[in-house]
Amino acid sequence: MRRKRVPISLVVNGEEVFVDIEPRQTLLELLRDELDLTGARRGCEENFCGACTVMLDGVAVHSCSVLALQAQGRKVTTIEGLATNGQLHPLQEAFVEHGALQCGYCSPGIILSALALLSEEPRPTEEKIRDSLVGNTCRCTGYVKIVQAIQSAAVKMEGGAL
Amino acid sequence: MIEELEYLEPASAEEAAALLAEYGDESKIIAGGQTLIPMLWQRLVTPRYLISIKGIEGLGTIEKDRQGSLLIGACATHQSLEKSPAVREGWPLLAETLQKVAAPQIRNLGTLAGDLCHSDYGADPPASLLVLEARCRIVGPDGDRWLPVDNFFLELYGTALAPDEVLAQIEVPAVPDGAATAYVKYCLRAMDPAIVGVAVMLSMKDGRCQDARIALNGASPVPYRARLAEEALKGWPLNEAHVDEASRLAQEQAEPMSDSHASAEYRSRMISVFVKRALRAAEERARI
Amino acid sequence: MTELQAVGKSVARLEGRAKVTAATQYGVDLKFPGMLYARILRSPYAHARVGRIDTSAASAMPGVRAIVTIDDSPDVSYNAVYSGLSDKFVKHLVQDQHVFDEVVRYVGEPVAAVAADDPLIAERALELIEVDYDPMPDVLSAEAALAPGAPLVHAGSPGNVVGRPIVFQMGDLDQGFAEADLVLEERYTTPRHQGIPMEPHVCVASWDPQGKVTIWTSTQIPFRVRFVLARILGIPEGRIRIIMPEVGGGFGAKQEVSIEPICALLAKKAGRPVKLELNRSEEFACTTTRHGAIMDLRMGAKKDGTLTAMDGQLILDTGAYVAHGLGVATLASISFTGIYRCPNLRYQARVVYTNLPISGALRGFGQFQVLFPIESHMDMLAEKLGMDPLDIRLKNHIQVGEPDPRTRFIIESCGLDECIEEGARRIGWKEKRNDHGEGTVRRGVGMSCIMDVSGAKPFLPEQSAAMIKCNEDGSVALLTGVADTGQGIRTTLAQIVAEELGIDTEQVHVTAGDTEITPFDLGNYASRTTYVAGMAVRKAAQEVKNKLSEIASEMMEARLEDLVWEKGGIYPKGAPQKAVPVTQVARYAQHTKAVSVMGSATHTPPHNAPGFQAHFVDIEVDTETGRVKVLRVVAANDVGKAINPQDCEGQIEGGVIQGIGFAMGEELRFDESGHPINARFSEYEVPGPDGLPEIETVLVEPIEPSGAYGAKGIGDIVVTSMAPAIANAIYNATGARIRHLPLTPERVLEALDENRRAGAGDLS
Amino acid sequence: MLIQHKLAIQAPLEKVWSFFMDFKNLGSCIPGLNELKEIDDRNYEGAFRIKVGPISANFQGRVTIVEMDQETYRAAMSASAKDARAASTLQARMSMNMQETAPGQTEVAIDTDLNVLGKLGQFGYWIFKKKASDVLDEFTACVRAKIE
Repeated sequence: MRRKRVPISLVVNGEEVFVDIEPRQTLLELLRDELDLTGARRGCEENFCGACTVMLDGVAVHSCSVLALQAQGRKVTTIEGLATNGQLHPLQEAFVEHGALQCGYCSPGIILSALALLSEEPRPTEEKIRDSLVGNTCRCTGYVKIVQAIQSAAVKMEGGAL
Repeated sequence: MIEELEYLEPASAEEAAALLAEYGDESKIIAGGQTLIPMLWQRLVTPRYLISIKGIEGLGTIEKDRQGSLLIGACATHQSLEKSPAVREGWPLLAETLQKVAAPQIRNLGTLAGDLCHSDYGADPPASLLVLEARCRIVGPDGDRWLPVDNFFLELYGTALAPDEVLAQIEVPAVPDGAATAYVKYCLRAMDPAIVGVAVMLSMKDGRCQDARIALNGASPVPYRARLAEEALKGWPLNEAHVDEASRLAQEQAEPMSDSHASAEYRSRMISVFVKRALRAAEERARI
Repeated sequence: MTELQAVGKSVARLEGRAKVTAATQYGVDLKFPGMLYARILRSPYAHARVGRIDTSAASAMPGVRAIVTIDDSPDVSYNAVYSGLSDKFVKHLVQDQHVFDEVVRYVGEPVAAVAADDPLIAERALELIEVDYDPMPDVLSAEAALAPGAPLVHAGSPGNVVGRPIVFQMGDLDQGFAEADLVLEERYTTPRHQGIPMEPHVCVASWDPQGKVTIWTSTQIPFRVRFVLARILGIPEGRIRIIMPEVGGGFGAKQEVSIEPICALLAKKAGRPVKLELNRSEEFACTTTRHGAIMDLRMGAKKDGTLTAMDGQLILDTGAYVAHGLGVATLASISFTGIYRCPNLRYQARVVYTNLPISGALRGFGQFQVLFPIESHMDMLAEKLGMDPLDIRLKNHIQVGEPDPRTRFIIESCGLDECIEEGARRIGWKEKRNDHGEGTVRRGVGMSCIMDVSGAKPFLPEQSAAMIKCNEDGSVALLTGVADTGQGIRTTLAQIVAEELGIDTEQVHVTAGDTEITPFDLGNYASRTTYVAGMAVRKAAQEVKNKLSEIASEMMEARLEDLVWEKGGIYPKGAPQKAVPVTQVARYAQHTKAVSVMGSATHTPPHNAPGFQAHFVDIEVDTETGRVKVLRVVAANDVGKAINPQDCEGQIEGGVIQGIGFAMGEELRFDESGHPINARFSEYEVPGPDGLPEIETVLVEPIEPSGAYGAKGIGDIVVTSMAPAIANAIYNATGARIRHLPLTPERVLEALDENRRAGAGDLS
Repeated sequence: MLIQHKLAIQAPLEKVWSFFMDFKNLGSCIPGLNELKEIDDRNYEGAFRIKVGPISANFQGRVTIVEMDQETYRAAMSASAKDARAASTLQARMSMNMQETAPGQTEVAIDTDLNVLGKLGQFGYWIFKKKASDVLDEFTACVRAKIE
């Protein structure tokens, strides 16, 4: 038995996507269940933990708390859209090098929050970095290496990368 | 797990109100959705119709009118306000307050009007809007009405909005010349609601308090202006005795709730602590 | 030994790239053709007899494919953590769980489950299942459970106590207290914590026509899951295959059989793959928590600080079922007896049933409930004796060459002195100890020492096995049963293999956590994998190395004993110019000699080498709000040889922040009918990134003879220090002593009030 | 959850007792309660609406008087109600104790053990507790108005 679906279109990682969705579906479900982009993850279902963070028109959002229909016609960037032809984004590289990830479940969301921050503020202080991550919970790392990774990526990015 | 629903996109606030009138309990207004969608996930509310006002022309705007008041459309997000040069310059209290709302992800989509309509006692903006003596433009089937924010919050999670009314716009009058403001929030994690949030506006002259406005959220099921406390300060220097008296009066006015973040007793005690701190913070700024 | 080239290096995670690009597949990402989605119907009552269950309306719903209830539940009682316990302990084993039971014993206990075409249909179907409950009187705390005439959670357990109390005694207690110049007795309580891995519990079960079931599950213990499932499903282990996808954290929360049996039953009944994924409120409310505990502690000491007697009475709230209860009580006895020398002691633990969710494993297993008391007590003793808290610890802590009284194993490495001295220096102990600042905000420093096992010996038959296959390109495939839930054990083990074979870590391809492909391992817990699996892997690598050496000696016509391995090449002693790359030897073996070079080994450690730590905190207390801010942490850990220093730091930093959560905010609370009242991120105070201290980690690396390259465990110990260290620092800053966790502002303020009333301190 | 509530009423014990034992009186003072039907002298049926902000539920259920002791001025009742739409169930056990605190003054102690099952249960312990005490305050005011 099939429930009512409606067509929407949006740009995901630079590609225009046309897909039929249920009005009740969130952006998170659209990405995971319809487009198989599993980097956005369900963590809390209450707009808190940030495992589902993606970028919507250039700013970070919790995709569990956006209806797919609210993303109609807008630009979405997910973790899958960061590496360019096999070349990791400096943030991704820094997270690996600095050991800023352990179980890795929250990492995509945190990297996207960091990307949103750096696109606005290229050289943030540690305090600013931490403030920008309050919508992202990590249970493994204690955040120390996450902050270090973001700081070193900031330097790299200013050095011209991307 | 969100239940099946229909997503409606009216072209005007009036249309939205008409849809509310038509579908009643079965419908809910959605703007940023930052409070509503988590409730849909938990199936606490299961509206058959979601009425999105996001697409309505003009509801997203932030502008200054001729009287120098700030007009905030119902769909203006925390982030757009917090970053607006006009707001930062003319209503620093608002900018200061909105920076303390939850997380960037939520501020990027959440709306100020949404905060008011949900009327969560721990939400940050109400105290500051009370202090700024903002007014709400409410659109219903029989046209518009204006309501002071002071009369907007009625009970726990309950507002003065009729079932078929839409909050369309918030008007914030210009801040009196020379008035200093501060919003102090007490919570244990940035993501948490305020255990106590205190907004203060102070006008000082020759070391004496000419005018004081104090409002609180978190402290009571409904955000409130601490008018007795305000009166206790007017005409006096902000010495310890008067500040203590004011904070005591603000505390007495509250009917604190217990919740996971604080017991009623603790909350009550924090009211006086943070009213003092907010007054001192504003006083500092008044000096400059 | 020549200089190490892979071990001791901060090698980046092998799976790092896959994780930052989301190429990894977690359990939640699994999808199979025809897969169904399951949801569980849970008891709204803390204690009730389950009557008629009417599933007719739900079954009639389009899209519903299978419903399981007690009628489908095998009549098998089990213990969700049981696996190959040594005979000595099997007799204590309590098997009190069923997949579905006639009685529900906590709010959230499964009563039925539905598999449907999609999650929403399953969710709606749950609402159509009618269940008759006959509520029974409940007990919602250990005290209530122990009260005379209290209702019984399990008919067979009079007084709600599981089995017999766990007792360990040594020396003469009365004499010990008689010899003491100072005797101090206090009661402490520690709360129920949730582990909260970011990835929820999730599994997919799929049966094949031969009646063999494959289960992909987010677990820390694939082989134990297989063992318990075999018992529940009544089929041999060989017919069950457990596969770990990438796992998004465990911390102990995934250290027992949980949702797998229900998922397997649904999949069998539906004849299709079934995915069962918990939502976050289920994670908080219905998965295992740390055992809440009450401890009465009495200690005696001489004027010079020498401990003469220790008497500890521990009560552990195990919730509705025993699961890990006796294990925690048993391991806690090591925590109690291990770290400080004390000739006369008694440890008694009672594991108590309540109508609350099942208590289980959680990082800090068997430490948290006894070391918060002991480390608070040590500071109090020191003060009353006019000693520095560091000196009383330095004086009493166990030393190399001494036996651990409980395990009887001789300590062969201990870096605790260095941890204490280095930590004290870096935190500025001497200066800060007496400088508390002025006004309403007071400063203070505090510390605590912890000792913890590496592995579960002697209580479990510790073992781990490894297989290594040599590829013709000189790279190797490592097959290991270990469970990498994010701590990075795959990378650590690859470094050990790389070190042995003189190849790059990237040339070690690791397959882990698949009961069909990889050899046996007990699982990821008790800080055991680096210590136990590390050695198994090293032995297997040595076998590969020996076989390659033989082939090399033939290749280069050199005597076996003359061969030198260095930097990825092999050459006859004195002729480095003749060096042949290992890769070439491997190729020669496979293609010329037609020999597949493989190595395998099982390792069971000779004993159990404890790790040690001294953690220091510098805090500030707002005496108007009671809020404590931890400004700086210096965490000094004896980890033995740090195979991967960066990962060790990561374990410490992550553990310290979890420890701060466990100490200051986290507590799962229940209402008067046993419903959890803060079962969500927004209400349960998990630390966020804001307001956290600067953390300075210090790795102290004494070589542990029984560990690979001298390594010891580190996973559990790191969460335990913060609670006592912060409580001690609060006392140092304000003179207020708090014996109950968490150290919430409210609780701190109460303690400060008491002090003010008592006239102690001079706090404004 | 346990909700304990005391009302002091300026009226003699007997008067208060008889008021409380007449269910129509009592019902008329319970906010949100409507269409109360008497099944027999111990069982009543009714509909009960609660609303907290955006969340509202219409409960249909039954109240049963399990104890009514004129000697000790004790009464106890149990209530159970369902809301289909919100897939939730309310269950309450209520005990009432009356005593004369001074001539012409009566204290009524009402202990309610309220259990909210299903979706609404998730809404939050504290909010229900607050809502329940609000309801009891309204109830108190109403009773006073009618007796005193």
